[in-house]
Order: sequence, then C-alpha cells, then structure tokens
Amino acid sequence: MNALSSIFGYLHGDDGWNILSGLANTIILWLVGSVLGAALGFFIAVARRYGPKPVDWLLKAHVEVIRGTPFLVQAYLLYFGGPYLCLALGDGSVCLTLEPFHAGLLGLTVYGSAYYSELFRAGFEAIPRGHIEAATTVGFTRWQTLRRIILPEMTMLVLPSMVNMTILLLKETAVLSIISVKELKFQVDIIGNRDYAFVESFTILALVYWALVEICGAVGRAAEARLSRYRFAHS
Amino acid sequence: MNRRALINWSLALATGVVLGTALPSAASADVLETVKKAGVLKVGTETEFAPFDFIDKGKHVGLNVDLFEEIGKEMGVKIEWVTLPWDGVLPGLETGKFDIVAGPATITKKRLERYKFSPPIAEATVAILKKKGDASIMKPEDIAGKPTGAGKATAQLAQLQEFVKKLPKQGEVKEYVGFNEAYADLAAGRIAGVANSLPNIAFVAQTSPVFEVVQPTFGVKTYFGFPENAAPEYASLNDAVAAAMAKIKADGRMGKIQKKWFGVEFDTPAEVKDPAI
Amino acid sequence: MSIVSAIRVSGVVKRFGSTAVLTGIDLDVPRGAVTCLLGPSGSGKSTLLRCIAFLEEATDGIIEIDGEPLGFGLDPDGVRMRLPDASLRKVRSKIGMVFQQFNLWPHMTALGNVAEALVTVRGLGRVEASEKAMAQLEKVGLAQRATHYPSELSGGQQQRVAIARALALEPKIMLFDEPTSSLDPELTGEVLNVMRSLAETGMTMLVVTHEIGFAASVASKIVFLDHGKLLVEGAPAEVFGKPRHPRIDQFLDTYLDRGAAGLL
Amino acid sequence: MSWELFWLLVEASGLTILYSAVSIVVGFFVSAAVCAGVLSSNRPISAAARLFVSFFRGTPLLIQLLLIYYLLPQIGLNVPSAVAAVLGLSLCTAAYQAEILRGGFQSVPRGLIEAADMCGLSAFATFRRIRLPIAVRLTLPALTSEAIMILKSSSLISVVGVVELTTMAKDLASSTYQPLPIFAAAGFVYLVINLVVAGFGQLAERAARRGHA
Repeated sequence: MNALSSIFGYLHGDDGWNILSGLANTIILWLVGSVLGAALGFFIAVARRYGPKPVDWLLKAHVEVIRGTPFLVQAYLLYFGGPYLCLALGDGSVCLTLEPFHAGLLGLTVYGSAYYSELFRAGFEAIPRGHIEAATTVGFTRWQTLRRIILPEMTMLVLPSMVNMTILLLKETAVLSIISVKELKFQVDIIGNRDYAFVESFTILALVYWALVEICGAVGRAAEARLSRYRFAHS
Repeated sequence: MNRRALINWSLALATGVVLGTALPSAASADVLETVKKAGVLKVGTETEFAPFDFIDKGKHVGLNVDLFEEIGKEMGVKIEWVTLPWDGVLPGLETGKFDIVAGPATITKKRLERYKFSPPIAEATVAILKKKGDASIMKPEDIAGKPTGAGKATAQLAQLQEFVKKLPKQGEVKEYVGFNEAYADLAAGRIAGVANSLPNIAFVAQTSPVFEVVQPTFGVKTYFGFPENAAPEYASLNDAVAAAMAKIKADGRMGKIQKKWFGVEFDTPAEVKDPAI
Repeated sequence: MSIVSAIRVSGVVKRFGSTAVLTGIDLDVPRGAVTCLLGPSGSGKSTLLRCIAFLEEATDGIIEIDGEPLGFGLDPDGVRMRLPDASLRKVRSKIGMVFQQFNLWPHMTALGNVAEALVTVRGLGRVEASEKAMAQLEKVGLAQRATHYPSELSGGQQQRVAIARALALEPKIMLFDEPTSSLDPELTGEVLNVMRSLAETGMTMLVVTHEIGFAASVASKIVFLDHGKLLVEGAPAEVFGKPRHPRIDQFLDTYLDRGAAGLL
Repeated sequence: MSWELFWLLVEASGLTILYSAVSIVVGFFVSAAVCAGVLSSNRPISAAARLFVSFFRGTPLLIQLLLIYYLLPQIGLNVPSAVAAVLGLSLCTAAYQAEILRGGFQSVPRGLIEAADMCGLSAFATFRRIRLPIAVRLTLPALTSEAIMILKSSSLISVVGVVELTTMAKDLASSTYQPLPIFAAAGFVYLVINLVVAGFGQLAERAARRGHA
C-alpha cells in the first residue's frame, strides 16, 4: 500500500506549510489556553476556599455549568451566540463579535479553568490541617502559607491529574475547527476532504497529537521528579 | 535511552496500526454475489447533508433514501443504512464495512484517482445563498468586496475562490468546517453570502425563512455522484448499480425524486469520465 | 540448653547511602518481659526497631525472632543470604507493631481496622472476625467506639485501636515505636495504661520511647543506644542508678527537668 | 424549538448515559490494573502499562474508535458497533483514570502501607483493601471530572454508528437550520446529566471525608 508515501507527499509543499501553520496555531492555543486556564482555575479554587460563601456558590455554579456542557457547545455559543443576541436586540450595528482565534482562546481558558480549579480543590483537601496550622503559628500570612506550604505539598497529588487535564485541553483545541479556527485539525481535514484521503489525514493527526502528548508527559515526569523531594516528609 | 526507545517503538506501532487500515481487505470474493446472497445492500452515509440525507423528526429521510429504495427494488435486495459522521464514511467504504456510499460527493479529478463514482444524480454547480431581503446582492457578481464563505476543502469553495478572484473588488472568502457553520455565520451577519451547490441551497432557502438563493449559478458545471470502492471485486456491483440507475433515470422515476427534494429536475449525463475540476 | 531469646540481633548494620545509622548492634530481648530502647534523637533506636520489623532491610547482620531468622539467614557456608518471602511472612506474623503516627486506615472504622487482617489474612468469616475484633477493642476500653472512623477519635483512642489491631493477630512479640510521642500529655496516660496492663499479661514487648518514667517502672531491661551503637544495657536500676554513664546523665538532663533527673 | 425536537434529544441522551456508564465502570477496573502495572517493579509489565497509557492518552479517541471498528474485523474479530463503542471509551478513560490514580497512590502515606505489611496483608490485599480505596478517596474530584469528561467524549461514538446526544443535535441542527437553539438545548441536557454525576461525586467525597485521618 502506498499510504505511507502519500502521507509524506502531504508533508511538503503548500500542504506541508498549511499543516505547519495549523500546528503552530494549535500549540499557541494549547499553551496559552492551559497556562491561563490553570492560573484562573487556581484563583477560583482559592476564592472558593477563602472567599465569602456567596462567592463560593457563584463560582461553584460557574464551574458546574462549564464542566457540565460540551466544549463544542460552549465554543459554538461563544462564537455564534453573541451576534445572534445582538441581532435579536437591535440592528447589529453595535456589537462585539470575536474573531475565531480569540473566541477559541477565551473558550479554552474558561473551559480549562473549571477543571483545573477542581483539581486544586482536591489538592487543598488532601493537605493535613496541622501543616497549615504550623505555618500560621510561625507567622506566615495566608498568601505565604498558600505559596510556600500548600502549593508545594499538593503538587505531588495534583500533578498527574494536571498533566491529564492539559492533554485533554490539547485534544479540545481540535473542536475549535467548528468555529473555523485554523488549527491543526482544520488544516489536515482540508486534505482529507479535498482528496478523500481520510486514512492519511487521520494518521498524520494521530502521530502529531501523540508526539505533543508525549512531550507534555515528559515535562510532567520531569516536574514530578523535581518535586518528589516533597514526598514522604514524615517518618 | 529507555524512554526514547519507548517513544520510537510506540510511533512505529501506531504507524503500522493506522496504515493497516489502508490495506485492502483480504476477502476477494465478488461483492455483488455476496450482496445478492445476503439479500442486503449496505449503504454508508452521513445524516447532515440535506436534502440528500438528513434527519426529519428523528427519521432518516432524503433523496438518497428514496433513490436507494428504487435501486434496491431493481437489484432485488434490501437496503441497510449505516449512518456515520462523514469522517468515518470513506474509511468504512475502504475497509468493507458497507458496499457503497450515498454521499453524495462532487465528482472531481483527484477523487476519481481514489474511488469510482456512480452515474451522476444531480448537478453540483454553485450558486450564492444570501440573507432574505438583502437588496445589495441581486446577481452573483454583487458579492464583489463583500465577505463570503463555504465549507473548507469543498469543490464549491474552490469555485467561489476562482469566481471572487475575477471580480473587480475582492472580499474575504472564509472557510468553514461544514456548510451548516457557514449558514450560521451568514445568519449571524459575519458574511454576506455562502456558495454551495444549487440543490443544497435551494433546499435551505425552501426550509428556512431567513435565507434566499441568488440566481443564476456561476463557475463550471459539476455533478454529484455516489462514491464507490475501486477494488476489482467491487466492479460487478458498481456495474449493477449503474444499470439500475440508468433504468430509474430512463423511466422518469429519477426526475420525480429530484422534483420532490430539489423542486426542479436536472438533466444529468450517463457518466462523468473527465470532470471539469 | 539456654532459653531462646524472643529477639536476637547480631551484628546488625544499617546504612542509608553513605551514612551509617547502625554500626553493629548485638542485642537479646528476653521473653515475657518489657525491654525499652532509649537514646537521644538520631541514635538509631527507631531504625533498629524498623529493622527488627523488617520495614527496613539491615545492610548486614542477622535478626532472629523466636530462634528463626527474619529476612536474612546464613547458608551452610556461613554466608548471609536473603530468605524466601514465604519464610519472611511466617516469621513476621509473630510480631505486632504499633507506630508513632498510629497509621490507622482512614477509610475503615475502628472495628474494621482491627478485623481487616483477620478476614484477609486469617481467612475468618466477617461475623467471627468482628466478634474477635470487638473483644480486642473491649480490652483497650474502646468497645463503644467500634463504629467510629479514625478521624472521629482522639489521638489516644486511635493509638489504643492500633494496639488492638496488632493484638488481634495474636503476636508473640509487640514492637512499639514511640507510641506516645505524637500525643498530648493528658492522652499519653491512657495509652501507657493499656501498655502496662499488656505487660502484666506476660507479653514480650520492645518499646522505643522517651517516657523515662514508664521505662523505669515497667521495663525489666533498658537498652541505651548512642550514635548507632549499644552504649549500656541492663536493669533500670543499673542503667539509671549511680554512678551513671556520662551520656546517660546528659540524656536524662535533656529529657527530664534537672531536678527530676536527680530523683532517679 | 419544539418539544418534539427536545424530546428527541432527551431520547438520544439515553444512549449517551448507557454507553458512558458502562465504559466508566469497565474503565475503572482496567485503570486499576494498568496503574498497578505502571507502579510495578517488574520492568516488562511496567513498560507495557506505560505504553498503554501513552497510546490511549496520546491519540485522539476518534482514531482509537476507528481503529477498533475498522481494523479488528480485518484480523478476524468482528466487533459490532456497541462493542466497539464501549471498548474504545473504556480503554481511553482507563488510561486517564490510571494517571489520576497514580497521583493518589503516591500520596498514600507510607505508614499505612507499613501497617498493612505488619498485619501480614499480601501485596495484592494491600493494593485492593488499603491503597486503592485511599487513592480513590484522595482523587475523587479528579475522577468525577473524568467521568463527566467521558460523558461528553461519548459524542464521538457516532463514528462507529451509535447515534447519541451530540450526533442527534447535529442532525437536527442541519435539518432545521436552527443550530443555536438546538445546541443550547443539547448543552442543557448534558448539564442536567453531569450535575447529577457531580452530585454523586460530592456525596462520595462527603462520605470519604468522614473517614479521613
């Protein structure tokens, strides 16, 4: 079978450049989306833990709605919903409409933040109360306790799930092709649809995503190895 | 070193596994015989392509359903539908999960290299869909300078791009993952027109109150056909389907079905050997 | 023929990387009595106890429980060799252990903690295991708390459950690794009382502790470790009585008020 | 949007729930075994488990489903749609769950395992009775998230011919040309299902917190 040679055929020339630009967009969306998502998720978790009750309720509702609905639907509503609403309310002349890439990045960040915040919440729960009390008694502020005690301690528990989540976010970027963000899947699908070369396009996608996931996993393992000195602090 | 070996191994395995799907199936028995013996012709399709295949009130209906009903009668077999997303349909055809695909697809040179196509079932020539009441677009040339769109990697997109290039003022041509998303952006006001095959947009305009077709069509004449497996053991089946369709065309049943779903009848050639694109 | 010791430690060395924690320990723990391991922090007493429980593998040396080698034995040529796991399990089943951090399983009730091994190791039915476990909890005075989870018990109660858990398997020897070190002073007493009454039943006990009062009044033998070496061993009166070894003086000064040390 | 259409979505969600639930349960047992394999000191077993995680976490679920559905029949294993769907979903979630559990296992205090050793529990009994339950408790929020994730990922099983909630929504959107209200309604149905799942997760967390040291 010449599938292998036809795959290489798609990897140079115009097709190759298009795939490469799609890959670049995917990586930017993924990295920026997961960093912003994790940061936002951390603040959600902190606000829910230390903030007043109503804030906790509000954020919990936010987290459950974002987690509970498919990213496809969120991306769709974010991109198409705004203009629809504007048209329904007026003539559509004053209306903030997002570019696909910006809508995608915003959606990815918000989506990721809901999941990340739940992971951090589990991390907070797992830390022995005594450790936090110990920090308080030596005069740490709440923020110092968070940064110096809680964060390093919970990382061990949370890290593998964080890597998992980050990998899932990578795969969710593929959904953004539905709002015509020109990421990897969008570009590779063009080949599949144009020449009906679906086997080739799927193989390319599988290999590229797998490589990205392995890189992400390797970074995660390196981080775990560095952080393992926090483990087994007792006995 | 250990990790690198692992990764290499994994990649090799994945390549092998994925490419394995591309291998022709080992069964070389004549497919027509198998179909006749079982009394069932398996047809793969997607259900997001009105008016050919779509879901109305939870039921799979469309031109393809009616047409294959007739083909089944001619061949003396029952039709069994397998509905999948379009991504999965053609790999299914290649691996023998079903015997023919009810697409339909615009017949192009590149696609003919890989698949066979049934006799054409309708014209696929392109026209513009606009928002109802948009007086600024009365003929195709009026889209000059305005943003338009089509499904990515479709024959229709290529036609639109060609057409826009020749206009005095060129507006942006946006690409969508599917035509339904392009319609959504048209409704949302981000683009002024969507280029798609006349049968499809005629049906859209008929079904939805917010859209309208801009006549006439533009670009080169193209046709829709059903993708078929090009392997030799499928040859007799493909011939049998072609014979059945010729009969259905000749006695006027095809025209009736087209009228029912498109509102118009199309004159289609018996076979497209050398497509214009 | 002399009576076989409950535990016999000969030439045990333990190194973590390049640091030697135990530098050659020989020790006999007599049957039916309480032996206390004392020594300043870092002297290696917990490590020795963990080697005896085979939670740490000694780098060198032989440990015998009830006359049978634990984990490592000598082959006919007198070379030290690893023994099969089956033998390890069999010998280790003679030992029960109580930890400083209690180490109760958080997802099981007090009763569940005590009954677990009776079911999974001894193969008893649930009902029979529960009855036996209940009897053990009664002995440590916690029958009413049987259905509580560890998080719902005080530290002292948790440690008593841990003792019941070890006793349920009917060990011949009980090891205690600083059983009261993580308890408030007012909770220490209830655990020591349980240990005292256990000693009265003639259980062989090896206790690592800083409770010098307990050691002096209950132990029949005191073993004092310093810098990974056995410094002094003998009856409490010999070890604490005057004249004392200067390191023991220093140790007592640290762990007791100066005045209290003079009382001994 | 009519009630009739909404009802079609609700009906389709039945399959979403059925396939997800079966896959989550099957996937959990597979993941426990895979996780034990990853943490095993036996090198070939550990390498095999790692490869499993790498493949099923590394490649898109869509492609895994296609491989199972189209490739296995070529080596003589004819997998019906339903089996392919469950197989694909449960192997994929097993890879993710195994990684979540691994974090939990590594956070189980060592003393608890030493206590099990001293009580004579075998390695398997320690795994089943002590390490696994505690690891599950520690990672309940992440496991709940994963369950919700699988409920949503199940939209991809349409590629092997199972018409579930998302596919029904797409079909309806393309035949009615009203994608926005239909997708919003489908999102609402997912939300209701997932709120129930999250609720169960929270009940489990509360029960687990009671038994926390």
